[in-house]
Amino acid sequence: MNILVVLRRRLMFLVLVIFGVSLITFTISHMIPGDPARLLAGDRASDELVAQMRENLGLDQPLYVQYGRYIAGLVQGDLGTSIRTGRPVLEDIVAYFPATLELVIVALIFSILVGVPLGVASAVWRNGIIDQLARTFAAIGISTPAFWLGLLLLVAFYGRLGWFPGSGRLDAGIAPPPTITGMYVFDSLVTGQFKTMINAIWHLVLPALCLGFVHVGVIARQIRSAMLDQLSEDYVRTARASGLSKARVILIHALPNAAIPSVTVLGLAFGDLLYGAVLTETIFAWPGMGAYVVNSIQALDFPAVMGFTVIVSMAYVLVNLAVDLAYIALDPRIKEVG
Amino acid sequence: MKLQPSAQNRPATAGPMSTTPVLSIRGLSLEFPVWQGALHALEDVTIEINAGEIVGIVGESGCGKSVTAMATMRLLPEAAYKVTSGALSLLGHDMLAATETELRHIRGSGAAMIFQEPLTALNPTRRIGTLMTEVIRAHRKIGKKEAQAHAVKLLKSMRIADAEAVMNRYSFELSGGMRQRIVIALAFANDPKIVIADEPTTALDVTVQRQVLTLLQNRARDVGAAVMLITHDLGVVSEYTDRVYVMYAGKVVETGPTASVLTKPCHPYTHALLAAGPDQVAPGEALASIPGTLPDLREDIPGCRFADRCAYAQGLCRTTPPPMRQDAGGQSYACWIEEEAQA
Amino acid sequence: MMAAMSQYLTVFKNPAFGRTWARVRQSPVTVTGLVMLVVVVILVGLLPFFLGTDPNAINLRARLSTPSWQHPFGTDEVGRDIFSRVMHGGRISIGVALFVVAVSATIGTLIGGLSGIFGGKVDTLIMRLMDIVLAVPSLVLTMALAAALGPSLWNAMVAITLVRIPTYVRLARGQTLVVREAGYIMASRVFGARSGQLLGLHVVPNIMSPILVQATLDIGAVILMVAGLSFIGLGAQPPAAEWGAMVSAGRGYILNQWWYSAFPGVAILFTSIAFNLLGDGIRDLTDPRQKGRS
Amino acid sequence: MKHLTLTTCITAAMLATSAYAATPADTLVIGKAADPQTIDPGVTIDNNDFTIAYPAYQRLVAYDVKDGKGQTTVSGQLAESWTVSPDGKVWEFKLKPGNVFSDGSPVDAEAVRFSFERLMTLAQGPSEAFPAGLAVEAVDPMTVRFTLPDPFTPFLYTLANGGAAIVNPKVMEHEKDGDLGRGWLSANTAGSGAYMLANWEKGQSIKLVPNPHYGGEAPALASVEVRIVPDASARRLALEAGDLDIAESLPVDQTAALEGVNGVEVQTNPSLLVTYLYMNNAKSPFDSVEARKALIAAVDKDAIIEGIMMGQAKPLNGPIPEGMWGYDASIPASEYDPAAAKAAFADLGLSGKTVTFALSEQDAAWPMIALAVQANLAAAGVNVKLESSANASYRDRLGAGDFDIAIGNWSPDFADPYMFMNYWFDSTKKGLSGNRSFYSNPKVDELVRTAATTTEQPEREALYQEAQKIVVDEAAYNYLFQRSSQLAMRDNVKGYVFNPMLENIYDFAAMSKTQ
Amino acid sequence: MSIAIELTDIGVEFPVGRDWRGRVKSWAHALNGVSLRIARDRTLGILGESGCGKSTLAQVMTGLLAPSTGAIAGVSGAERISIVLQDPNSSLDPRMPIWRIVMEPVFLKQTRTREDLRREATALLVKVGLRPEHIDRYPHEFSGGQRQRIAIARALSSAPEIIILDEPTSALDVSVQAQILNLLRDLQREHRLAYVFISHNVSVIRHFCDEVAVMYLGQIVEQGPSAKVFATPAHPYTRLLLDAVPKIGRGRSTGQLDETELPSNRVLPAGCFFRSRCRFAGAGCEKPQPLRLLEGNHKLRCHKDLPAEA
Repeated sequence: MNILVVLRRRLMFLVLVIFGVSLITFTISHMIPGDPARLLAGDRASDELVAQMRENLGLDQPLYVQYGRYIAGLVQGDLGTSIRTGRPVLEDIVAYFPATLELVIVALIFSILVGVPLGVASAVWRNGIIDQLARTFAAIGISTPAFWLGLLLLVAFYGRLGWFPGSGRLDAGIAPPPTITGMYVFDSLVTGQFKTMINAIWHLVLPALCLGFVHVGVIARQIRSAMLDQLSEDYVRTARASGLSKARVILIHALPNAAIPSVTVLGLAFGDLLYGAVLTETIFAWPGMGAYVVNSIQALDFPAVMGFTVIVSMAYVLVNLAVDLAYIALDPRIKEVG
Repeated sequence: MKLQPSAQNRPATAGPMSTTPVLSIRGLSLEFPVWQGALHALEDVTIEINAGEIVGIVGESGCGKSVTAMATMRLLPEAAYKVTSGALSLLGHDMLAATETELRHIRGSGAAMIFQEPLTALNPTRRIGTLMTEVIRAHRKIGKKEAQAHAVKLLKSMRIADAEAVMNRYSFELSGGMRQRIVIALAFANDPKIVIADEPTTALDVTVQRQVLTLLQNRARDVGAAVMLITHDLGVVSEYTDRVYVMYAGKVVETGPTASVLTKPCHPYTHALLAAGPDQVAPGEALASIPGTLPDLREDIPGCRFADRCAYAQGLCRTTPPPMRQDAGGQSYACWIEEEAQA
Repeated sequence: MMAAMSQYLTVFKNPAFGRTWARVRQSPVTVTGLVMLVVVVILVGLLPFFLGTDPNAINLRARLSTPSWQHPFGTDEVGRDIFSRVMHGGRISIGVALFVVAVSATIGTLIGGLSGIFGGKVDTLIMRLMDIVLAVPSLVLTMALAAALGPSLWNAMVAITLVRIPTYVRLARGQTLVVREAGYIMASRVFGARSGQLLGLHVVPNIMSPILVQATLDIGAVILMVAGLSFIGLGAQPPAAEWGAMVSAGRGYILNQWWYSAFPGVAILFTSIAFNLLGDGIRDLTDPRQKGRS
Repeated sequence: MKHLTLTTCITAAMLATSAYAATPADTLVIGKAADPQTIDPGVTIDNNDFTIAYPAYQRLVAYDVKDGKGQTTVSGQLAESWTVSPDGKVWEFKLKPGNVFSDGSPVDAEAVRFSFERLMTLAQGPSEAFPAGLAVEAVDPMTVRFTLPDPFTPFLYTLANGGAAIVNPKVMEHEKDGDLGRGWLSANTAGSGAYMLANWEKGQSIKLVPNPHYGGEAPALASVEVRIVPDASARRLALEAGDLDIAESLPVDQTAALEGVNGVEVQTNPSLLVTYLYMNNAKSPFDSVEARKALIAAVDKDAIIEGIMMGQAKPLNGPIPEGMWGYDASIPASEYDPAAAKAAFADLGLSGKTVTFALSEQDAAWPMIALAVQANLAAAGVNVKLESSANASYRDRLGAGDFDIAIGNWSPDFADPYMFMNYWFDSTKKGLSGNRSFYSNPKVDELVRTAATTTEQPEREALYQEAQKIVVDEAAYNYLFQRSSQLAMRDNVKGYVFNPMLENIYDFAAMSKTQ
Repeated sequence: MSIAIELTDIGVEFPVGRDWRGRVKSWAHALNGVSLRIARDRTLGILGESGCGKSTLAQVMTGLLAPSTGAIAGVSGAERISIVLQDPNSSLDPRMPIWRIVMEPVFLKQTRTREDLRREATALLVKVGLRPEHIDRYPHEFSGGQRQRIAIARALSSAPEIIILDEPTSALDVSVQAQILNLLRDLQREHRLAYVFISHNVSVIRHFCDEVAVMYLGQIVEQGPSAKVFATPAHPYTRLLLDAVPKIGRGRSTGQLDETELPSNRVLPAGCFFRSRCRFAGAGCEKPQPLRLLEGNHKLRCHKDLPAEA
């Protein structure tokens, strides 16, 4: 299986996913009782006005026509116009998505930095105190409602201690860096605005901690299991019998091999993090997709919901593509095995 | 047939040796704690291997031969076992008391080990060259280039034709025989005095097995290393070892020069094992199988561990463990029954 | 679920039970999970029968009162006794989670198992479909589904169940592909077993362990998902006491009336941790690597 | 792990110096619960959007301020004077000279004409306040004439609301696909107000700066920043920490907790926001006056006000709240009488019956009120089944009359009893439009319609009061309470004026901060 | 002598690897024209090293794999063919009690009462040397040899004509192997079974089989009565194989090395498949070799007559 095969399969799959996802979302969102035109026109609007708006929005057309139009637009990169904000959905998503992406990436990095050592320690000293504590910690992490933890963090580190900012991506006086990716830390680093970067990182601490906490457990569990697999492999025994130090065997031999199967878990974790971001964003006033999509659903803003779904699904598929490619890059065996 | 519990029995290893043995296991008893008890994996095992010797350890599954090998290198998981008595000295080091640093020093340089499965014995995501230089440099203070040159030399000594190319390959890209040759090369990387080979060819085809064993034997002779060859195949023992230890249920039951043990077995178990081979009877005739199964090693077995399956077992066999006795040909065996009784 | 459970419990029937129990006892994580679960069952399953307090009795003049002897967990924004609501609410939260996990695991296992056995085009079709469903952000899918079906606990359960299925399909299929290589499957094929027979006789019983572990681990997650839906008004309907809805409702009071969301939050945390520790422990105990020793 | 936490703490401590940086003296920072959606005054009907849109534009008339209090009466803003024809159909306004848009172009009659034509062509929510068929013409550069198809007395008041903003005709330069500049204006301002939009980080913050061409006195604040902080607890924390000067939309429990917090002040004012129960008049059992009256008697309104609203509301006895002209103080308070209610329900054969109560969680108080009503009715022998749904779906139910009891909030768009009487009781407005109890009485129809076209205010007041007596007698709705509006701010914020018509809307030009 | 099953010119190939457009890049040629007939009461040994196609052959005979070319005649399907697999750990479902395992071939096909099945299972277990009380136990409670007995009981339960024995003793110790071989021998006599005994173990095949087929790269290179083939091996590969087996009594190894490696089955060699490893290779070997008949039903895929070995 070489890279071209993977690329071809994934790209075909991407098309399939976009079609499938848009169809599912379209069908379900149009099953929701409620009239977006009515919502937009306001409580007191007359029926004539509502009917007129429905016509303006194309909502009076049969569903298959609406869907056809949507797909036709999609092919040309047009995700439609948000009913709620009146702006092109793509524009809204471009405005909101980088913030979410930045948060998710930092949270992922945080959970890897904590989760991997935890998982390794847990596997190496299996059933020992460290293992028990790590597993308990993982269970607590997975069981903690994100918004609950978020509020606790907010009250403690912002409200009482004042160590970290409680909301937003930058302090009031600091201007965002020029938009390259829309991710402030990256953009300010590239443009050399280090003060902005530090401020942005500082704003990321609490939300990323909150969001990443759950995944520390998920990743620690995965790494523990993968490490146990590797540590029971014969090559580990060979390495030990060759007089290599325990640390070397664990870190240089077993860990990279354990990381390979764990990469797929990161792909799935990415999806979960996007989900988890919604509540976290609300609490830390993080201007990402979370609040946007929840509001869109409640406002029955179909184009916005579908645009979000299509984009997130694409991101999901692309991340998993990246994961597959990473897999190929990391594991020399893949190239050979049919 | 009569029993001969006599005082003139001497310990098997009593004879003075010309050199100090590279490996000396004396009266080693080892157990694995299990629920409400212990699995007595080794009982009073005494094995000695001298410089340059190829010694076979033979027995069926569960006899303790692999545990012995692993214990020799202190590779059993530390928390999982307990040595209840005995001594284990490898190249003059007390392995039971060795520190992690000492062990690291001994393993891979003075003593090396070869395992059964060549496919899984090498880290699949690292190149052969990386694996070899890593082990070389773990024991010698030399540069990367030098280590690589040494690795190529080692591979060539294992008759690997395009050694330079193989250095850049991954283990899964090579055939089973090739892999096992690399494993052997790796074992000889730092001029060991002893190589412990645990069923090195069980997973290989017979044609490949012959190559691998021959290479192992030749290489050991060239560098003057002793080999502890663990196997269940009496044919392998016959063709490749100088001396042999036959193990059964965690005990050494018979030992001596290979030729005499295999042609003139003294212990009923060795005898039965030889007789069970399909070559031993005419095609189509019933084979001489050993009735019964291995005793449960969790239980205390007061007498001879083979007594329940032994055609000659007597009262004493079931109550008192037989001591090692030596016969004239340098063959020792642990049995209460006189050898002529079995002839 | 019951059939699956009893299958699983054969562990306890066979003579190795003693040793298994011994191993369980040596694993503090598992024992802790088990003890916590027993506590949950007693508090949630039995206590409400003795309590006698009406979890829905409101008292607007005693709203948001601090914990006291009369109200050990304080009262909520309409003066209901939080202690009694937490105890009653557990039955909804845990019941819903058990239902969702049981149904989605059963359906997912059957689909994944068949997909794994058939292989080929059927497998590809099913897996692509599942991949698509997995690619839809689960939040949007559950929210949209629950909204489309109409607000009720039942519909929320249906929505979450549907969203959970692909996870089990994937897991079951992966396990089936492993089991499929086993000699007994090959033998069974030689003896003429049809796919359905393979599934029922060999595949399902043999892939049950990891699936039950996953299901146990999932219960906490599902409690949280139900909570999320209840929060946006798509789950349990008032005045039903449901933990997630209670935490969510108490969210606005966290700075001053910490007890409101804290106690149901702790209940979720406690229950979810119990299931997680238990699942994690079972997984570790059923792990073949534990037994193997060369 | 331990090590990591430690590093994080040290880093944090190093950075912490700026954590308590209070907002600059010339910048007002407002914490908002949700990002505005569109700030096009011709499109939005949401006060949350008008926080930005209102101060960026001017209107022909503006609400009066008397003794630091906002009034429901109006006087000219862009208009210097106006006349109305005797038949009430033709309104002519003379513009004040010297008002300029933010790009420097003058505000003239043409701009007014353009703005109203755009509003009516867009036909979005805000156009609903104005009579369909409204004709506008620029008589001369400083005179504009409106011609109404029918007399509509509240017209003057509608000119003060957000939709009546005068928009710079230059927005047409940004028109795309015939959208009348709607796309551009959704995220930009083009008005003659004191402030204009400088920057909008979606979902995060919005910055307003003074309009350099503003015709009035130069404002004190160099900038206004609106930060989006969705979580109420987080907003409150930020206010306490000094990161916000004003925290909007805090629930009563949060504002109560802010009492006595150093540097924070909570302003409480009576608002025109009312909360009331719809009883479905078109459907059994509440098609009977007796049943409706029994329900009213069964509900303990005072307990709800005290318990749920924490006293931040006062009982509402009739449809017009106090503070709106037309309010009738003589309407008696409804009496809480569970025994009578129980007896009445028993007489009607409703004991043990179940009625549905539809609601959403749009307003955090609604579920609590619903629970209270449920408990009250249970005491009176009637079971209530609560049916909570997403707000959009809930509104569908309201429109379809698919409920026995439902709950709602109402606040006027313009300062005229029309907003209550005509919307709530005119039988042509049944459903979502306003008459959500599906009340129908030809006599009341006639009274409120006459009131809407009569030009003399005393006469109108009399008509509305007569109608009020009837609908109260027929128990069309269960009026619960009229809320107090609460706004939490730092105590150094000066010049804030509350106007019941303009919740969440600020006259930034009149505001300042002391150090 | 009644023919139980006859294979004619069986070929099997698998796709290996696909290019970026999803087209098959190459094929693995597992079987390349194998013809066999197996008679009742007789044991045919299939001898070969890993990769020679002997397991594929077993799959073809049991109907698990449809051959790409060739024909199968005689008994077919699950009714008359049974199988015993190599690894007794994996071939018994760990979640089933023994009586269910043993009777699986029966209850898959027929509806029988539980009592009926249990009674029959008991009888079969006793026949293979286990005790009646074992029927309610689970596989992990048995030793390797006992498990293989259970697998044999299962193979017998459908009253087959042919049992495919796919390396039935290679996972067992010598002493246990002897027990199992003896049992199989007894059962064959009692039930007039035809055995196909697949193994890489020369001495087991020599001991157990009436007839032997030596396989190399998916072909039979030599076939004939076992006594004959082992006494006078005619094919160079057979000789190589027999020489490679370490034997007691042959004495210490001289340290002489053979360079030998099995070629890949992706690209089949032209001419004689064994040519590249054959020390007798020479003229005529570049042509494909047919299976020719020597005296006494002894067949050989080599055009040379090798000198008798010392």
